[in-house]
Amino acid sequence: MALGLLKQGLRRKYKPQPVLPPRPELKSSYDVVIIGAGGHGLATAYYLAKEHGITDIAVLDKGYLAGGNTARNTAIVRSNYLTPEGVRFYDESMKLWEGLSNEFDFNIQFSHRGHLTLAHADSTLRTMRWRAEVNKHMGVDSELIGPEDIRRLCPQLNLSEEARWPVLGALYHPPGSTARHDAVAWGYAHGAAKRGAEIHQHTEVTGFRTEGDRVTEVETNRGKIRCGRVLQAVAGASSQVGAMAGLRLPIHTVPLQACVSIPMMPFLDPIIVSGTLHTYIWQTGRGELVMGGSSDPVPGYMTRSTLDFKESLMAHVMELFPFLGEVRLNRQWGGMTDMTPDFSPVMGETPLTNYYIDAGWGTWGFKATPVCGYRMAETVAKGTAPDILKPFRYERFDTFDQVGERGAASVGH
Amino acid sequence: MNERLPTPWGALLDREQPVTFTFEGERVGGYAGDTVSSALLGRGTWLQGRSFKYHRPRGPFTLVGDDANCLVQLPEEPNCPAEHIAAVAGLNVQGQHYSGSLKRDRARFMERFARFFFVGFYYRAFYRPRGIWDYWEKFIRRAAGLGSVNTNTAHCYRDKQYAFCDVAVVGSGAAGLSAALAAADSGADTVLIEREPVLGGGLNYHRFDADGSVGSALRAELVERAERHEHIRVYRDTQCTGRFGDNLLALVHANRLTKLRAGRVVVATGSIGQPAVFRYNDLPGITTGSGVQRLMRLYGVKPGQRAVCVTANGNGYGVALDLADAGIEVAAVVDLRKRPAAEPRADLVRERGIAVHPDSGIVHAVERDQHVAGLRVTRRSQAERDGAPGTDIECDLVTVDVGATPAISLIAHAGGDVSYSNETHGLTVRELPPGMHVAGSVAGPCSLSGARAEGEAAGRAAASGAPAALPVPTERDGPENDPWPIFAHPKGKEFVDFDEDLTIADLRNAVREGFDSIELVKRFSTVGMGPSQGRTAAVNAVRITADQLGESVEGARASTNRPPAIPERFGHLAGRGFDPVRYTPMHQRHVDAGATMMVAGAWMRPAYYGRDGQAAVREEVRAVRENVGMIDVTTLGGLEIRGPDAVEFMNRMYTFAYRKQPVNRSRYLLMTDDTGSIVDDGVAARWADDHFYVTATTGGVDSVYRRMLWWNAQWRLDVDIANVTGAWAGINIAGPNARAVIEKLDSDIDFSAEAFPYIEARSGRLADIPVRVLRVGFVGELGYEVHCPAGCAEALWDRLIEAGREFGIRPFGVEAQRVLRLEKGHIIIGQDTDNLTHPEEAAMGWAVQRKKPFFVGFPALKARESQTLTRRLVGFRLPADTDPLPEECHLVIDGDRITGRVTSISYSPTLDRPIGLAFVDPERTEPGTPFTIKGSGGTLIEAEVCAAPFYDPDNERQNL
Amino acid sequence: MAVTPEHFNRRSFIYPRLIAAGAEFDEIVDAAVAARYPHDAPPLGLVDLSPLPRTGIKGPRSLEWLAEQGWPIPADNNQAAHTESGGLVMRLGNREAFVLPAPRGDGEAVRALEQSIPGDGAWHMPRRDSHAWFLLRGVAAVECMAKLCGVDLRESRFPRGAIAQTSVARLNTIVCRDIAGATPCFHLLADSASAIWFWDALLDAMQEFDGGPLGVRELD
Amino acid sequence: MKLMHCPLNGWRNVGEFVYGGEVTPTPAHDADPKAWADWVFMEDNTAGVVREWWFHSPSSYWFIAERDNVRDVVLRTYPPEEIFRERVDFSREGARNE
Repeated sequence: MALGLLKQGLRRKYKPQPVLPPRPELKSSYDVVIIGAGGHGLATAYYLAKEHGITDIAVLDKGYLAGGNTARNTAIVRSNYLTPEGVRFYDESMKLWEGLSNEFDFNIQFSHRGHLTLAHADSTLRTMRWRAEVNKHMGVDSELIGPEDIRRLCPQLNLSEEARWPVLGALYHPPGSTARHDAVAWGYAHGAAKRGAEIHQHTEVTGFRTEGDRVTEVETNRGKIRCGRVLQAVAGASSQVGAMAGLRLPIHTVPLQACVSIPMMPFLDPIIVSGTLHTYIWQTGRGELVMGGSSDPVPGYMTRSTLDFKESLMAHVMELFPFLGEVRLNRQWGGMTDMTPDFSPVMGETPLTNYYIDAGWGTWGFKATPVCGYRMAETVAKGTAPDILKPFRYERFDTFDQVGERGAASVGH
Repeated sequence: MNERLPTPWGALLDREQPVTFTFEGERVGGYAGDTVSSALLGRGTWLQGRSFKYHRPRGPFTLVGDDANCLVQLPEEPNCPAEHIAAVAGLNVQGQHYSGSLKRDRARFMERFARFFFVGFYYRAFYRPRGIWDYWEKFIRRAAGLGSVNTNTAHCYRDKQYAFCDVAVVGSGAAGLSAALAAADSGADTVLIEREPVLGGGLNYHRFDADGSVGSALRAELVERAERHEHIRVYRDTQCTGRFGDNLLALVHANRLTKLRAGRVVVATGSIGQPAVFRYNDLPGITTGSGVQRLMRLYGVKPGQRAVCVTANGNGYGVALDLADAGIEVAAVVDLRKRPAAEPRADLVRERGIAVHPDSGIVHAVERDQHVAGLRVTRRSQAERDGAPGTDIECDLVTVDVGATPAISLIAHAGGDVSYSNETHGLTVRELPPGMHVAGSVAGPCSLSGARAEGEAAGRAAASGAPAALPVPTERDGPENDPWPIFAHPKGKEFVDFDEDLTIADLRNAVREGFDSIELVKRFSTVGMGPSQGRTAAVNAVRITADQLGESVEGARASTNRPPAIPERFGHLAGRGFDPVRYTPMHQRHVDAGATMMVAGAWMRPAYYGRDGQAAVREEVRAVRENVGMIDVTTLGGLEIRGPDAVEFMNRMYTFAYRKQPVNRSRYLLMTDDTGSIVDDGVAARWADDHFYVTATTGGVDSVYRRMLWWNAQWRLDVDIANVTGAWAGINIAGPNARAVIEKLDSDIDFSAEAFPYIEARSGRLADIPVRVLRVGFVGELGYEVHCPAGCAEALWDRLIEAGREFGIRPFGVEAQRVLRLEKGHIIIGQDTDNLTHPEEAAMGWAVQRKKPFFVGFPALKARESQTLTRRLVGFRLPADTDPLPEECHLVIDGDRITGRVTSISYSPTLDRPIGLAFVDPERTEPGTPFTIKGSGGTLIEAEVCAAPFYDPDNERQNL
Repeated sequence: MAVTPEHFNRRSFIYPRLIAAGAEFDEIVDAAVAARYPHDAPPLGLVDLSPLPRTGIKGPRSLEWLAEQGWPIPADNNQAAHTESGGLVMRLGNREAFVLPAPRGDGEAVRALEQSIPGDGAWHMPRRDSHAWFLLRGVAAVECMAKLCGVDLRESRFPRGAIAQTSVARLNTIVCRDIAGATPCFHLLADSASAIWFWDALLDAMQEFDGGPLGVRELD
Repeated sequence: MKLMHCPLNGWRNVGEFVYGGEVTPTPAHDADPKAWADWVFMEDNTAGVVREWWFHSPSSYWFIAERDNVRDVVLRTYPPEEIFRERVDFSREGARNE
């Protein structure tokens, strides 16, 4: 049974088991400086320490720990991508996810929900079969299913043929899961700090000092730091930090919004996604419906909420679940996503020999957190990116060599 | 059973109109004007909800729905705040989130295990051994939830409306009314928004002075003026749930969402009464002072028999006086202040011989029958000790006036800065967003006269467009906030957040776990994440967190306040959910002919005629090959490119060359994007040197048109680009008998093979309808693509069907067309290509004119073609007996390697065998080369590359 | 014998809806127009003028040429001017105009104009086929439009002859406030292929104002 | 919904518009592929005042907007002619061979 509860519960006095480390002093030099204390940055620090024995690490963040997209994403994890390189990458992530709670000794509530991407047109069906076939070929569990199977998995869904956008089929991805997004970052922070890495919140990078093709110093609002190697993992702020290092990136920053309802008794088990209706929806363990859609039509560095986002999303949600009209929406919020032209990340080496980048995560960064940390750690430790990251290299755009994820439009959640 | 107070108490009640509804199956009596909550309280039912974690009994606290203590279940609606539902006859209300009944909730046993549900407990368990969470989660999900959704509820009918005004005033208390009047008096078109059924806000129930006359007098004066003012539109019973970009306000009322665009907004939303934090402070019967005043003044409810008024300012004394006036025994006024300031209301309380305990603290409340039964008070300095000496006061009602927090939602939505101030001892607006003004207690503690003055100033400023000014807190002498109305108890159960059952210890422990900022504390403890979004929890949470961190609370921020200000129904946001559908002019004819329609982008198109798809497609294909068929191609995009630079423009937008294209001739079109990937194709008919008529794909035309305009905005060529897609309908009549049919109609066009050969184009009249006719070969038979004005298309369709009857002409759908074009090896953009396919990959290199200086995508193409080709589109065939057939997007593999995929496949009735198109290894494209397709269930199927077109390779038939 | 839409080559995009509503048709120019309905004229009426002639001119010389032909040219973009016979010349931009006849007026004149459009900088736009043409008339017209359109159409902000190229019920639409007549009246021109959907959406929004279809004969 | 100002149609809900990307000068038509690749893919992605293409869909009108994409405020909008004054001509060589 739940031993953790008994241990703590039976104590006479509550004994804290600190998850996050106390705030350390900022030293003047580190082997590795990681910019961005979100999931990716923290995971990289964790695996650097755990897998590569590098512990002299400073993870810097201009805000509070994991307060950016890690705190704002809608926590969906899947690996049913379109390209072999994408599938291989996200599948490795999925395998790491499965073990995290036990690795952290901290329950990130990794929850197998099953993931249904609905098709409302035969062209979509075709693309989904493509995804399903690539997935299966790569050993990932995906299948194109028809309305009858959908009804079995999600009886509440509106499967009427009279619907404006009738459901013709779906890409069913049983491993599709969700996790408690904050907990993931805390777990990595805990593990990294335990091994000696330092996490510096409210420490903003203001510039770099470079000599030749090397970054020698990271300048922050709390002073200069000499550095061996530097990794930037700052999502929406990628272009700004990159620019300080002299990098111009294939990225534009776009707000992405989401919202959540008041808790209700659970009635929806799988994660439901409709690309055509720009909608995804799932129900948390607390009973809230978590809902989101496509990115904002207006790019920029805003986290404000808009009314039209909610209006169209709710209209579409009610296309899928007509009975939700009386349910109440409790909160909406926004984050800033770093979108690339080919819906794929920019990872690995840069023209600067000791400066590495992890960017372009758009709307799908959360699900890649473990593999990203694992492989970026390897990249930083060894100084070169492993083959699994090669397709996502920064230079690919020089030769119009885009990753095929954009080959077929698919909603990126 | 309490009786109702006599009039004038109960201003909202129409006592002539009793109503009865049921709550938890019991009949409840009330009056028109009652809410479910007030009617229940009218009969002494305080227990109206159960808490999320421990299932503790809960009753109304703020009585305006700012707390979420009393969420109830309606048959079709979960989580309704009982304070907001009008009591109407026949209503069937249930409690929610209990097992058993609301009164006897078996789940309350959870509370006894509270020690195991310490903050963040779920992070500490249920994950060992690996995979066990899947098991535990089922139970946790079962315990989750609050209300339940009725999945049989039909899609509701709600709609939306835009509204516009110069000045919008939110809140109609003294400040709001004064603001609205001032704005309107200066001629501004003003909207006044009030969430209650009546205007006046606090003026309706608050006791500002000793004899309680000021409020009602002022109300009478201001409300009457506002309601009669020609420049004021009033929205009553209306929740302003959010402020969005450029002062767009979301107003929810009845069945409508009104989107109000305001020049300026005056926020006069007042403040929200806050709880004092002490052991069992959440019991039913413990409520805000203003809540009790509302109950008595508006709903005529006698809230109890014996009351204790806990206060830290003058308001508590006003409440005591109101209670006394209503015939309720006031056992004591418990004042947390060391030296309560002299105050007329306090003096009168003393005169009336009501006991006053200054410098008091609270040890705990006493529970009896799931209701408050008493309060132990003591010297403030002593309060935090268990069993501290103190006075036990019996009571069945406790009112709390220890401070309020401004209702700043709208200000926060607009990006205003709000943080804790040691001057006001509460969250305070530090900086106003542009276009927004404030007045009254939303800007901090404020007196009645202050509210009026600020309202008038704000209203005038808003109307004149003058900059907004923040009132100075010190000049406002309002009811003060207690800096620390928090009394920890060694045994805990002092609730900071009622929604989440979070206590002082939970928050302190969250900090001790390393969550060293309010944002992190919120995320770990979930404080403020419940249905009431921290409206009654945030301030105390901020105080406790800062204290535990040992930091000053000055300048501390609560977590960001986001829309909606109060929960909104999905149905209000969805409204009518507009989603246009496009029909061709012949739609009715297709339906009459029994077509099975399919969605094609925004359009509806016939997939095939009849219900049996396979048979229909076979018949339709045969008709075209052997006789004559007709398909509605209206959905094709149509663009007019006109002007001296038309040719130059065509050459820049498309990969082919058009300079030498003769007039009255058509030519194939291929378009690539900036990355050299194929994005569209079609046909260009040249009507004159300076005039091309261009078709585009159904799904592509809008972006093609947009892109053309974009490029020419930079090139400045002398050309006019017009999208005439909807204007021209299209009918493609094809088959050996096509000419015979078309020639039966009167026309000034000579359709003979000599006069009008393949690839030529003509314009003229057909059956007295203006037409543009293109001889194209998409389906590979003698064929005419007839374009005509949409308004005449149905008539032309009718005439052609008529003319074709003797030949047995047959309409055919998209499915048959796909087979026909496949037999000819023609590709469909988006099916046989994807977003990254370049012409060489699609074996379309022939359609690229490389001698041109430039076309969109040319530079990218040069770069991409210089790299080794990774795939190439080829035709293939399968043995006639292949079963099951591979499907589109099944993979082409070479061992483990994915080398391509099937893009099109179908059984060809004409060739009597399966044919298709596929991407394959570019090294293996020679006709006759075998390759492997991974079919359904992983079965490997041998296919053979073969040259396309499969049918009539020499294109003799289309040239007939 | 009764006039029916199918007598003519040119037919309204929504004529099955009109027949279903019991419309009685008049022959105007070369098509059948819904003239009246069995019920009394509703306080808020929606008229289908789609079968009537109308045309567009586009290109650098459009306005200049139109003026040469003696048609009035509005002073500004997004303004309409009256023709003698009560038709409208709508100026959509510096290079584009849209010409409407009066519902029972100079249809032939507009047709003649259409025939004479020269090209060469003043190109023809087939507005009669690209756009459905509805008329929304009634005291509640403004309030009704506010349910479908985000532009402030109150007369103080959107006077007679004003034009908005905007979105109505998610459909790109040209809205023009009619110049003549006492009752508020809007011309609505939108994608002909979406006409049925548009018609239904408008009637749905008109319900609360007791709105319904109205015939041309009921206009005057 | 935000308001965007269209030089032709005035202030409208931003939903009537389509965003068209940063205004960046296109390379010469015969510039090398790398230059084009940079133009196609790379972005300044400035946080602050940016110059962008916007398209008013109901009137099919492209214009240019200067917008503060941090404060989400439209500062100024104007017709593209203000920037693109000249007709762009490519070398004619090769034309005759078409």
